[in-house]
Amino acid sequence: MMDKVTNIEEIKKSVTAGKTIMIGGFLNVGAPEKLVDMLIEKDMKDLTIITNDTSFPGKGPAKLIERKMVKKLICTHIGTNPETGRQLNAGEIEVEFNPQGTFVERIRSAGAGLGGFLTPTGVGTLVAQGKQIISVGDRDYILELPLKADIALIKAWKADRMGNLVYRRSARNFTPLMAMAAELVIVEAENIVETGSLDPDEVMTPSILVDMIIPGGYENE
Amino acid sequence: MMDKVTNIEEIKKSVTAGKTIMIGGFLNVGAPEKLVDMLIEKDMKDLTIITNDTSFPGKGPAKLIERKMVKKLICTHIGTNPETGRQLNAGEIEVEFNPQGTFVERIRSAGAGLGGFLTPTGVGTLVAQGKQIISVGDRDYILELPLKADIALIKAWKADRMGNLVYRRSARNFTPLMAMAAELVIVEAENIVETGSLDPDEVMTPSILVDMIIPGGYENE
Amino acid sequence: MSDARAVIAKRVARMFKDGDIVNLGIGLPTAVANYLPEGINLVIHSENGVTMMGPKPLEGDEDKDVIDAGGRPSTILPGGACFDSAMSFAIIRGGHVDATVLGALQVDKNGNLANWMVPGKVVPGMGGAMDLVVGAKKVIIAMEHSTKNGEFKILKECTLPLTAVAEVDWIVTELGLMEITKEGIIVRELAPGITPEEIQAKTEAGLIFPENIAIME
Amino acid sequence: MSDARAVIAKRVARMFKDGDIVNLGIGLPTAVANYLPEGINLVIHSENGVTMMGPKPLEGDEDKDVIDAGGRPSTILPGGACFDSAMSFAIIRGGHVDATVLGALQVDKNGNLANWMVPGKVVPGMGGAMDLVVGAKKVIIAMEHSTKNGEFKILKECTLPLTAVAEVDWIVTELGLMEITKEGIIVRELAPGITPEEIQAKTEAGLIFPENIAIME
Repeated sequence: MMDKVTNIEEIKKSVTAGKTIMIGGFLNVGAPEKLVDMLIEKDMKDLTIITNDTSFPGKGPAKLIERKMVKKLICTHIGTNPETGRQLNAGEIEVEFNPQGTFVERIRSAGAGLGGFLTPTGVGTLVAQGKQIISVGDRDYILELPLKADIALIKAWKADRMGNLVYRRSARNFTPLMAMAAELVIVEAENIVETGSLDPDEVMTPSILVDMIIPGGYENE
Repeated sequence: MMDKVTNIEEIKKSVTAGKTIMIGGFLNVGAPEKLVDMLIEKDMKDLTIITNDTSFPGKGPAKLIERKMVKKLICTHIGTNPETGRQLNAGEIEVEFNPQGTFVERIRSAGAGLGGFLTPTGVGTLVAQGKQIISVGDRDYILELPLKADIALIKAWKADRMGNLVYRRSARNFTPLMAMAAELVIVEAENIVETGSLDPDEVMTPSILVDMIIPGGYENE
Repeated sequence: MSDARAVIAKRVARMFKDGDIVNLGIGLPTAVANYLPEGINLVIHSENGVTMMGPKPLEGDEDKDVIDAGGRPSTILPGGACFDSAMSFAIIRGGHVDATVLGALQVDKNGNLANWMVPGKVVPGMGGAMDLVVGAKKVIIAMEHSTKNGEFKILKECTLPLTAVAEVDWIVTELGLMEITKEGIIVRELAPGITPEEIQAKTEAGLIFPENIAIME
Repeated sequence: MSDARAVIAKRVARMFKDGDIVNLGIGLPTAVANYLPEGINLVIHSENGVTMMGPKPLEGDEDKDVIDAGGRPSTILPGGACFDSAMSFAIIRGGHVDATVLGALQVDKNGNLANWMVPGKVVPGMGGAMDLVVGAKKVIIAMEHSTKNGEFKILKECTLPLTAVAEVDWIVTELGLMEITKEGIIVRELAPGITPEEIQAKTEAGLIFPENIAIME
């Protein structure tokens, strides 16, 4: 049986090609703290980070911002992290804002092999600038394009050794979609269980989307 | 606390306006047998039925075909039901075939308030006829439009009284998407449990998408 | 919470019927849940993937995996469900939410809303607001009538970058309850002691005053 | 199963590496699972929403909620997961399936495939085939080389309505193993005793015979 559980050193070796990285979590709930630290230890630079928000100061993806590791941020909201706002206003970072529904749907679209989707969200606003408007029936829609990454860093509540994942409560948020949309999907799991111990209906991300797993997460800190 | 559990007579009264009906199930697994019978008892005619296949003779949606209740069928496959094929070849029924991934994504698109999506599936085939082709990067995509219904008839394994639903194994198939894409969502539940007894992470369709519930399904027959 | 904000939250709380599915924005809108009349239970949808979101937990009872859309510890009531963000915004955009209550920097007489950025100053981002405003069946703006500096917030035309075009249905401020219609902004209720002249003086957009204007409770 | 079909299933079964994610079509392709070499375990994806789909259950052990994509009772092995059809086809279209094995009515030298309808005769519908062929990283056609009436199935150009354009990578028949490339159809293996002349005589499209052609085991 496949065993995708490994250690942080192996993961450091694997995170080489590509600098576009998705990081799960909504205001740090569901964020893979240990995998973020791995990026810091590798001292990576000029990253493009795709994450909903930049968390709170000192937590999760915020640590990458604070260390000036991020060249471009694709997100929906930065209001909880003043340093991100400061870097934006000072021209030190490029920030692309997406409406949150558009953000997650773009990620899903990449993972699902679609070429994009039509959304009413953002029509008549700055979000529509430079994008194709397509009318269906009597309504205008923005054509939004897929958003994919080289690497997804995500957290699960439970993972079996084969890579089936279960999330808990509002920590699920963007993670199941990011797990579909990156070349290399790395999981930090609060609990690692034997393959076969999860009920097939309980699984939220099937193993075939997952590449590597390390133990981690809040409960192991 | 809201209680959406009712009886078949109340449901018969509610199924009046609109004749476009989605029916869950893949080769009858996950099909709401009792709710199909309800349509037969009401002797409805000229229905537009949206369902993946037309099951096997004498089962689920096949019963509507056999009674000539269906004017138009929107589906992906009818190979398991010779009578549907006979009616198609005899010009007695209109059948619109969709690739299965397109079929379910169109339903999701309607439920998710999107105006459509771009798929590579069907490019260069009959499926593309009459549809807009949009190029993104170096690839052509078909613009597929949302597919919605007046009524969705679906089956769940467990429902709480408020309408949170859990499906089991491969009986899940199209149902969670259909529950998003119809004005009136009616559930036949194998097991009805008290509100609060389901774990929030176990729920596959949140209560807010569900309108009415009756006990039914295989286990109650 | 200031008196003004409590007045607003109380009035918004009476705009729902039992069982309504409602998304409450961060800040003042969240306070609405504290003032619901007896017998009115809402199904609170939180865009980070929860239905039946409850009140904040008692100290010591926090669950690290349960927060509201503002990042504060929260709870999930019986009948609640969790789902991913794609499903959460499918619910929002798909018209499955009866009402959303949001704050605003500016609203105008055409129902346009601006609440996500002040160019060159504060650019927090739109988060889920653009989807909520486009997708919810009813959009209620809950805000103080003017800025702290006394500037207009209810305008003829928004000057800040828009969140959405022509989507706002109601505005509730400490001065009154206003409905946005094709004819313009109609004042439906006035706070006790507030005259039409007073509310108009604090509003750039011309207000419509019908014959019967109730007193806002 | 006929000898020809067993030969085909056996050869296809040796085209995978351990851990490959594979979707097997109805009929002959399903039989491939019975011939996997020792040490090769596949993750079988079934489009009705299952990974790690297993063999058919023993009589009496059927689960009413577990079927394969052909509607027959099936099983789910340890490590399996269930999901809805939107997720299932996201997996397919999104390139998360390593290979799909399908039957065909016709294949042509450009990798076009026809397997979903014969106009005016049989119109079963495409089911999941169009998505599978477009989405899977490797498309393997497993079929008998000619029709029952001896008509060509491997053509210069398909005459039936297409399932997909230029997506087929491999064809396995009882006569040989063929790879579809930009140059045309290259014969990589021939069944024992089959000569280049014999396979070409049963194939409308011109075949390319490289110097080294292995014997198909």
